[in-house]
Amino acid sequence: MVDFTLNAKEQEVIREIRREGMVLREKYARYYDEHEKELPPDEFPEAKEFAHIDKMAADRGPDATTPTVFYLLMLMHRTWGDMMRLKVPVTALGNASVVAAGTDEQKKRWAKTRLSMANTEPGCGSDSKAIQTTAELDGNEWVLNGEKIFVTTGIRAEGCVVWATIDKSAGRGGIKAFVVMKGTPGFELVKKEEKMGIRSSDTAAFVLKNCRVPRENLLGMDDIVKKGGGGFKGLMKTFNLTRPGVAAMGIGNIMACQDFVAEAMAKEGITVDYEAGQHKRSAIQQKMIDLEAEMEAATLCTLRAAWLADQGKPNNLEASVSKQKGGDVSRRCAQLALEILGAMGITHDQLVEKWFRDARITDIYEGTGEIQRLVIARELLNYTAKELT
Amino acid sequence: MVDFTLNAKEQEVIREIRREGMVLREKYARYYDEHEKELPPDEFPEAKEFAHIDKMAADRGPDATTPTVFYLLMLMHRTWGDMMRLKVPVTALGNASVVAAGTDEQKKRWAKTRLSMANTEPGCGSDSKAIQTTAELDGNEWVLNGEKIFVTTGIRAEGCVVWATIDKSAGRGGIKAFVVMKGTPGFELVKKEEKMGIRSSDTAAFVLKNCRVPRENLLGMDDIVKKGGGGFKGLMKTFNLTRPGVAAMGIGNIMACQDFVAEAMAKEGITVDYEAGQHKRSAIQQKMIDLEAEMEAATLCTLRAAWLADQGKPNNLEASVSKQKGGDVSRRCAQLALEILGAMGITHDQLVEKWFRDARITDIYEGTGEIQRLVIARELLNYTAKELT
Amino acid sequence: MITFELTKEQSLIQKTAKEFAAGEMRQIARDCDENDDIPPKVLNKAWEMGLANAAVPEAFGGIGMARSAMASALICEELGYGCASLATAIMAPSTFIHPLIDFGTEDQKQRYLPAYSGEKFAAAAAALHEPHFTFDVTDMRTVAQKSGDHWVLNGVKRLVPFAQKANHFLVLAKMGDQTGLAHVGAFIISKDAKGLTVDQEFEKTMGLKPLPKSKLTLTNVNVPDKDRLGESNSIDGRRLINTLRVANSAICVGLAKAVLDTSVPYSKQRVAFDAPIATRQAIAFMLSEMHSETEAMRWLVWKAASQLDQNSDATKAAALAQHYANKNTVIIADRGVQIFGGHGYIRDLPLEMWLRNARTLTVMEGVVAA
Amino acid sequence: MITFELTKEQSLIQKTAKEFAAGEMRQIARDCDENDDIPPKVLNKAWEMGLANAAVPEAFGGIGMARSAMASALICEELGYGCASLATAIMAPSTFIHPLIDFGTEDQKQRYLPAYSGEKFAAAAAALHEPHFTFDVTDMRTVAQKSGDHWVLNGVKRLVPFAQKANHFLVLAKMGDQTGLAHVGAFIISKDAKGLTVDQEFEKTMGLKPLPKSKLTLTNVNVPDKDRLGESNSIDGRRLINTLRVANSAICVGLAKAVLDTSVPYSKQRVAFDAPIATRQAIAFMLSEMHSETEAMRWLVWKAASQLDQNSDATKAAALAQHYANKNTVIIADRGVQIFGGHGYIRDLPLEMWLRNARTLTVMEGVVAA
Repeated sequence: MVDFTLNAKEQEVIREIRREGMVLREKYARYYDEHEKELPPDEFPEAKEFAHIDKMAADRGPDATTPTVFYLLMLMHRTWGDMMRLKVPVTALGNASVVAAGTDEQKKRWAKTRLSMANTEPGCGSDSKAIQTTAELDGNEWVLNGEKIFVTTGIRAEGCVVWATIDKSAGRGGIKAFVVMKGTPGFELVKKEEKMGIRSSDTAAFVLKNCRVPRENLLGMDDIVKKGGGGFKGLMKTFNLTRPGVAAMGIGNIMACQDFVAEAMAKEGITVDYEAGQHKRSAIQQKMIDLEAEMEAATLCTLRAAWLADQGKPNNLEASVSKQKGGDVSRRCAQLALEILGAMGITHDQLVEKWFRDARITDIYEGTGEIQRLVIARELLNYTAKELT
Repeated sequence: MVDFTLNAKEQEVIREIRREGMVLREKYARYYDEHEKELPPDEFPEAKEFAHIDKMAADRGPDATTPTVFYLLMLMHRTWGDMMRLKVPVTALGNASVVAAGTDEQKKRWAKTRLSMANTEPGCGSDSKAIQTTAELDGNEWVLNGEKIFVTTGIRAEGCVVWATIDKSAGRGGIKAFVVMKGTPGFELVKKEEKMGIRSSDTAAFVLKNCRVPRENLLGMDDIVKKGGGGFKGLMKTFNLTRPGVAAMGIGNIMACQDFVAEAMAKEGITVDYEAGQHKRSAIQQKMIDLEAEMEAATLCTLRAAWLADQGKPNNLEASVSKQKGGDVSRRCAQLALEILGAMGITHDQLVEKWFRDARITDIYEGTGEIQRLVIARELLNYTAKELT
Repeated sequence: MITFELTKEQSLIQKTAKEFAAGEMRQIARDCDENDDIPPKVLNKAWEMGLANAAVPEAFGGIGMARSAMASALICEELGYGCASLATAIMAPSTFIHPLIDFGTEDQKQRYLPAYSGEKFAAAAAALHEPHFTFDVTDMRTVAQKSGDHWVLNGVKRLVPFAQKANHFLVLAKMGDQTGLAHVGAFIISKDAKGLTVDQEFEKTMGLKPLPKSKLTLTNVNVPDKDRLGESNSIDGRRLINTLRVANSAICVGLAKAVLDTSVPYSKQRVAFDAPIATRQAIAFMLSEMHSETEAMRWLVWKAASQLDQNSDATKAAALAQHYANKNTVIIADRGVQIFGGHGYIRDLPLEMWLRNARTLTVMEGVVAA
Repeated sequence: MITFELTKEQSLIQKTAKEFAAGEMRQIARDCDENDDIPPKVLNKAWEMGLANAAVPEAFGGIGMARSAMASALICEELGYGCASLATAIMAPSTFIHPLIDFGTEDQKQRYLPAYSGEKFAAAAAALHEPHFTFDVTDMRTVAQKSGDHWVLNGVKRLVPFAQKANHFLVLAKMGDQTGLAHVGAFIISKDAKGLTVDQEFEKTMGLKPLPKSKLTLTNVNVPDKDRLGESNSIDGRRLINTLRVANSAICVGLAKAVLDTSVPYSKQRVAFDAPIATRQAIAFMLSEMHSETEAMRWLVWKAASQLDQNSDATKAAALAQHYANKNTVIIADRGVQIFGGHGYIRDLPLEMWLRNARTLTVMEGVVAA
């Protein structure tokens, strides 16, 4: 039976996550925004006090929400107050690539090594097949040359999964993934990227100059070259898993904006009247309703995508819907929050201006809103990527 | 010096046009909306009382607004209250084609004959080059075959300029215009189109079945076939002149909506406060400001396109901007008016619901909003139609 | 437990309504719109299937299906997909029946419900709207004043569905000078009550044309307290209005889905500038957003409906659902017209009708459907 | 006579400001933003050219250019095109100077204007904003109470430009309990007035970062009536605020145009999926709308400015211009970031800065520029 309530244990989990959020928000959100050259710890010391949350979440009783749905809900609340307050996972995006495209031996070898993923280049973003970084086999080593930007966790990771082409004429089929460890000669960190928001997230730019890695560092090993293809699909699979997650993080950020605005309104004695008609509502109350409805819409679309996954049903369409809505809402609702707050919203007195800056990434990374719309339209129209670009 | 005021004589012209509008609005607007099978007269009897307006408009003093700007301003106010209250001109769109593409002899011959224009077909709208109607020369006659829809003034016109291809393989170059008089065998009226709005406008659908017209009825005569091209460019020229005019008509319609809403608000004791901040304004007052700002934006863009024409400056870009804004505003502001009025706006007690239906055509005919955006983007990017479709 | 899973019974209801919409509604919708009329056959058939009145308890001659806002939402979406005008007509009696089931005293149910469990469509309706654009359900101008053991009602109601055929009206009124949804009063008034005038003219509207609507004038209408809904038990005005809002929003979802499902094949087939228009991003992105918003609207409706069924206060959820559904349905219907261009504007195809219906439905704020 | 024609003098002013923006502003904008600082050189150079103070009459040592809202609008657009942060800084003193020219008594002009006709940038500013989000200029919480021949001011002002350097402030306050723009009072207060505290911390903001801003606290500040702007002649509070609103909107136009002009060449050059992104309708339509809205914004600003220059009541025109400019500038700046994707989000390129500036400028409701 359709239901949108949580049981008592689940409510407790969310409450604890929010309590943790309040602590971390006050203590670190502004600090690491203003000190972007410092690398925040993998885990904030205070997080230990909340180590019980994962245990609580693991045992939610017989009437529990299905795992992916609940995971996404937790993720929303875990980004509340600061998109960056999440414990940085020991494994990163690059590890997901290893899992998706590596051999069993490779999976084992790099299981505990934090690997970032280097996909984007100065000249290619969403269009991964346009990768210009090359890899040539020279004896028992691959020689990599190229530039990589926007490498998430690129500073703290021990190594990096670098996507490169072994045959430009082969297009997508020629693109393969290579594990490159820090310290490999020719693998140079250019800089930590300076961004509008999510400043505590370490994003790196690299160059590869005749960077030599062992032949076995090609994900999927030589087999993948012989069989052709494989590598690029692995990359796509990585993206498939992340869209609703990215949406959830964006939504959590907006929830923080909404809570802040509601509190600010309450302080001025303003409550939103959901009963009365529009001519009795002030313009800012109407904006608040707009904000809340949009936020709720994105939330429900994201949970729906997760629910389908829990039912073992395909959710490629719904994953893109959730990411599209998550991106839209991150742009639009953060704007609405600042419109309501006026000049007092854009000062550093509060965090709303930071949340606005952080929010803006949601519609860009892991596939822009435009890419999501293409994916959705292709599914609706039953078009291939070639038929609808 | 930049100025947006009218001199006393000009203000008087506009006042008279509005006074006429009030009379015609009350008397005919609803009637011809509800009796679409009747053909309204070319001119309403009451219009005679206002025949002095044109004379007044011709003599506006030494500090007069330039002619095209003032003409468009008059057009806005002449559609106020009912987009269809305009005197139907003796000449119609087809005549404009004759002027644009005909020989001197042809211009003279059809100067006093009202000619509609048949361009659109069931399978082609904005993409005029995809015309399927064919014309073949057989002795001294052209034989036309095809279907035409959305022919404005198609019922009342004495004849019709029919666009047809004489050579499908030639694309645009093969498209020519033919004058087909009513009563020509094989030229059959299928029906008067039944539309959402502008119901008193007579829009016809025709079929041409082996319809034979004299060789001299080809606009531009045989020369145009020999030289190649020409015909299609004439068609495009026709459209070039009409975009700001169509925008002006749409804006006039929205002015009527705005005036109605302002009156309705005043009756309930509501005035819009332009001074105070948003938290003191009700949601509907905010909507009214939105409506008024949008309407003003479209008005100024339209007058600007006209002003450039009066300065002898190119205005292809600005003409499309005006039509795009006119179309946007016709959709958005009519919606806003109904949102403000709620359930009382959608009844036949008032005309707002009709204006909403009438308004909707503005973003469709004479080039949809999408076509205008393409034109604007091509100008900005310096792209050809082929580079940006 | 958060879940989007329908019960078996709900899936069955959904399927039944879907089949009815496909088989009985779409093909007559245009004629109904042009003629401002609905064939009694379709109303009777919907009635037979219990789409509007299945929740009348067996004790009063009904089918006795459990009252459920979710079930209503599923029915409303499917009927809205078939035709929003017909949907509002078919569901109109439920705006009388459902509040009676939800809040009526045993005596009231006994006296009024049996008339709505017969085999033929029986007209009844709630009377909500008033003739001023600042109409606000929390502060209506139709006022009920207590006078001894009865109430005296004065006011004007507009756009009352089936007013000329209805045997009973549920007149919503302000109780004295109490504002707010919680204090909305509802009065059962029969068509021949003294002081009640049913205007014999049909009110013409831009959309939902075939739904017959008329004006009611109440001049010192005396209503005994036993005909006040709930009698001495106060009713939950919030719940009553929220129920109407959610059902209205559910019809919106169906309407939006109809526009999308019609626009997709058309844009694949319609060629302009040498390619199907669906291959252009301008059109493809519109379709994509139309899909996302339709989905989002549905989940907002489901959330509000499930809260109603759980007896939670659904005021906020219903307001968000209605705000979002109203806004997006109009945008979607408007885009449908644009995608079809000139063909969207003429009355040969349903697009222009759907836009008129969308625009009308979304200002009727709960006057239709429950 | 409706005309969009600039006078020769206006065209010259426009050209001068454009050249200044191209030559002096764009290249230092990012450094200023990162360092929260502005090189005095650029302020002095703008000052020398009279961009903020050309309207100081010759009698008080100034250039004596006619006061004109149109001229200010042209300057503001061009400076906004160069860099909105620097534009607001350069124009900040005019929020003191222009009201003084417009409404000051001869005595007030004599006493205060000469200090602003020197060769070097002289800081002064209007103090408008207050530390609560429901701030409303028609009903401020900083209140001036009459007491004999002087006024007593109490309140807190936020985001006052150049507060730490300014010699004079024009403090806007509510006059007793009178609400409405017409009754806005303006008081000339020198930096060392008793009861005035200038917070020594710079207020950090998301955008317009390099513009130095601080808090003022007024505790029983006594202001003689001769330092009330206009003294016994009441000032036109509407005109004062409308002037600020129009100038703010003009900076928006320039900012929007900068985003567009930067996005066009980028989208022609940036290739994705084998073609320049400008050849995709999604991008091309964004550019097209960015252009249309920038144009529309400009004409709305011009209309309001011309009304001010004609001494008409420009309240409505200024409100519409500001509403439209604020809304669309943010949309345009946001789209600029989206077109550039990841490159829009990093601080190597100006897009993210322009979005921050747009978002900040548009909530400052006339605190900057005049």
